[in-house]
Amino acid sequence: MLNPTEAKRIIEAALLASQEPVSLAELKRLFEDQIGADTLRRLLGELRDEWSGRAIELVNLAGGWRFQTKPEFQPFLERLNPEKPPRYSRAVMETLAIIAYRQPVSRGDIEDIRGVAVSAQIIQALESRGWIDVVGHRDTPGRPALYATTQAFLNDLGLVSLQELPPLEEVARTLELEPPPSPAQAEPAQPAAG
Amino acid sequence: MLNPTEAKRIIEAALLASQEPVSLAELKRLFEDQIGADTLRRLLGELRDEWSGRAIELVNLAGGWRFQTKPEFQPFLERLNPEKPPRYSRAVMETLAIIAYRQPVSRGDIEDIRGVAVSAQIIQALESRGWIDVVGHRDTPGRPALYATTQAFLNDLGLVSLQELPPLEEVARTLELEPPPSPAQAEPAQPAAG
Amino acid sequence: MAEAGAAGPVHATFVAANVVRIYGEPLAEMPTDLYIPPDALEIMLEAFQGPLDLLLYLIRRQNLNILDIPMAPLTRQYLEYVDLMRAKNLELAAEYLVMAAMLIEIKSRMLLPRAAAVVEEENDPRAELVRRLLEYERMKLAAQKLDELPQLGRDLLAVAAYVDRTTSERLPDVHPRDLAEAWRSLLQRARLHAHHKVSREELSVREHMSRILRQLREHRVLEFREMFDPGRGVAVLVVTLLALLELARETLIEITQSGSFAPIYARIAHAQSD
Repeated sequence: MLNPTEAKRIIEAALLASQEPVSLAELKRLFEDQIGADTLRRLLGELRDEWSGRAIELVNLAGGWRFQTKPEFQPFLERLNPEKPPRYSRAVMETLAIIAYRQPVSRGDIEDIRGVAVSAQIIQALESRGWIDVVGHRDTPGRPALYATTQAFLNDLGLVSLQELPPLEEVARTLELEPPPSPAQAEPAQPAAG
Repeated sequence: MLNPTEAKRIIEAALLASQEPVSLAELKRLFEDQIGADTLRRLLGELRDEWSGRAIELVNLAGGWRFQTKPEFQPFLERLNPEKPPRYSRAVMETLAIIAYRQPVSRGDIEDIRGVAVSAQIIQALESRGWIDVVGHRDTPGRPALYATTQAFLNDLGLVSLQELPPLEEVARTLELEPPPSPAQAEPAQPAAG
Repeated sequence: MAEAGAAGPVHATFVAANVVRIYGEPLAEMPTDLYIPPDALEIMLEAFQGPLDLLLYLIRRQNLNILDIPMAPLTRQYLEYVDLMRAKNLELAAEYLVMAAMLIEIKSRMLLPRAAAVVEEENDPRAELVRRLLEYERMKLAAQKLDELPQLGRDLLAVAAYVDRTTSERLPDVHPRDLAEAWRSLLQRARLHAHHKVSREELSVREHMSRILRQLREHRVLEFREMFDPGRGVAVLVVTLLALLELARETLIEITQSGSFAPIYARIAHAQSD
């Protein structure tokens, strides 16, 4: 008969070697049903406590018990297997650019500038990222929400203020749309994008 | 900066989370190259010692470091997964041995040594296991493929390099006990040669 | 000879897989002499990897020095097996016939009288056979040793703690220049005009417009004075004023004053209807 420490070592090995959560019934099979469910639960509890100080924890899920990495160590582990960072679609990036440079803007404003409809998913993606929020409503029929960028947006892009966004004068110049702005034009002489 | 205990916990988590061996270079990446190879090796040694009393051990393989279950606990773990992986036939193992010890070899070379035809299935079994691959072609008619063993072969058999293969010398020595027959003895030695 | 004993278990190990039966009774070990009951022959042949393996077995069983193979009895025994195979109509692998021919050739050459001076080790007709047997035996034993090494999946398992990625879903990184790029592509596509040109100064006004709207959303009504922070310098005061004026012009806020010199209040337009 195994002593509790040996049994714990075997449970530990079985759980670490398994890709899927291991149920209590399976763990009993490990010992050919010689160890009861109560004892197993106690051993699992002890094992969980023993592991508490480590970067991997033993958790009890619906499907059974599983060793898994603690979320706070995820950033380290990601360095090992760097996933290719996902990219936002052009639609999302343009919407974000319009909100950043023209805020506060309504969805209608964005659609006017982009020339196409802006889907709810795009707005939602940026809202759930915490990069934009509704700062008011325009006093027009339907009272459309007005979006602006948030502090989190500035933080995540490493900016202190919106003024640090790349200036767009050069953009206009390269496109030869208009002459470079003179210093006298410092005031926002432009009428707002309606 | 991380203290050694924290670093060890992170190394441990990274190794426990990876099924494949993790190389020293990858472990360095874990800490954005802030921890040197010598320190890492020391921490790995400590980690290996810390785990020595358990059913799982930390081993150094060709591809790096890996946590794996100790073979003596396999009888327990097999109860969880009753499907045993198929044992390779003698033909497969002899073919593997010839490739391991005599690499790079062609299928013809293997047939010469074994004295029988080597079926495509045998080669295919070893290739699909990832233990052998084609490393080139011999510059003779038909340009036969030359096979060699892979790093996965070393990893799966717990070896750091081909030099750790079981030595062949021993076999040769037991066979070279007596000098080759002298010409004078050649005939009388075979009285039954009728 | 020591190696004969060592070779014994080799066969026992490999043969254990297919149990040899004689008259229905399982045969635990390989026959200890050269006589193999005809019933067992077929299964026994399956246990051999080929003629070299069979030859090696015959030599080992007779406790012969492999370097001093007596060709005559060996050839005779070998041919007996080939006869048996033929009598039993067993599918005879070509390799066995080739080996038989080779043995007969060696035997005949050794029977020929030779001038002693000419005979050297490499001229020994058995040399090539011995070389092949030795190499095969070496690989056969190596295969056995390889098979004894702990094997991943068979004797041990790699650990694989679950990596919890759900909490850290990788989100796209955006660099400020990506935004400029997005704006550039907008311009290119839409051929936008002057009113879409954005300067740093206008951006700062726009930033304050958002800030004021946030403040008002929280406080509903603010006194004009509360919206200015003199500590941040004249430039910020100016920009804040411009932002308030722009917000009023876009009717996003209402600015009210009950009389001259009375406090000025700002509130979100129609906030009371919310």
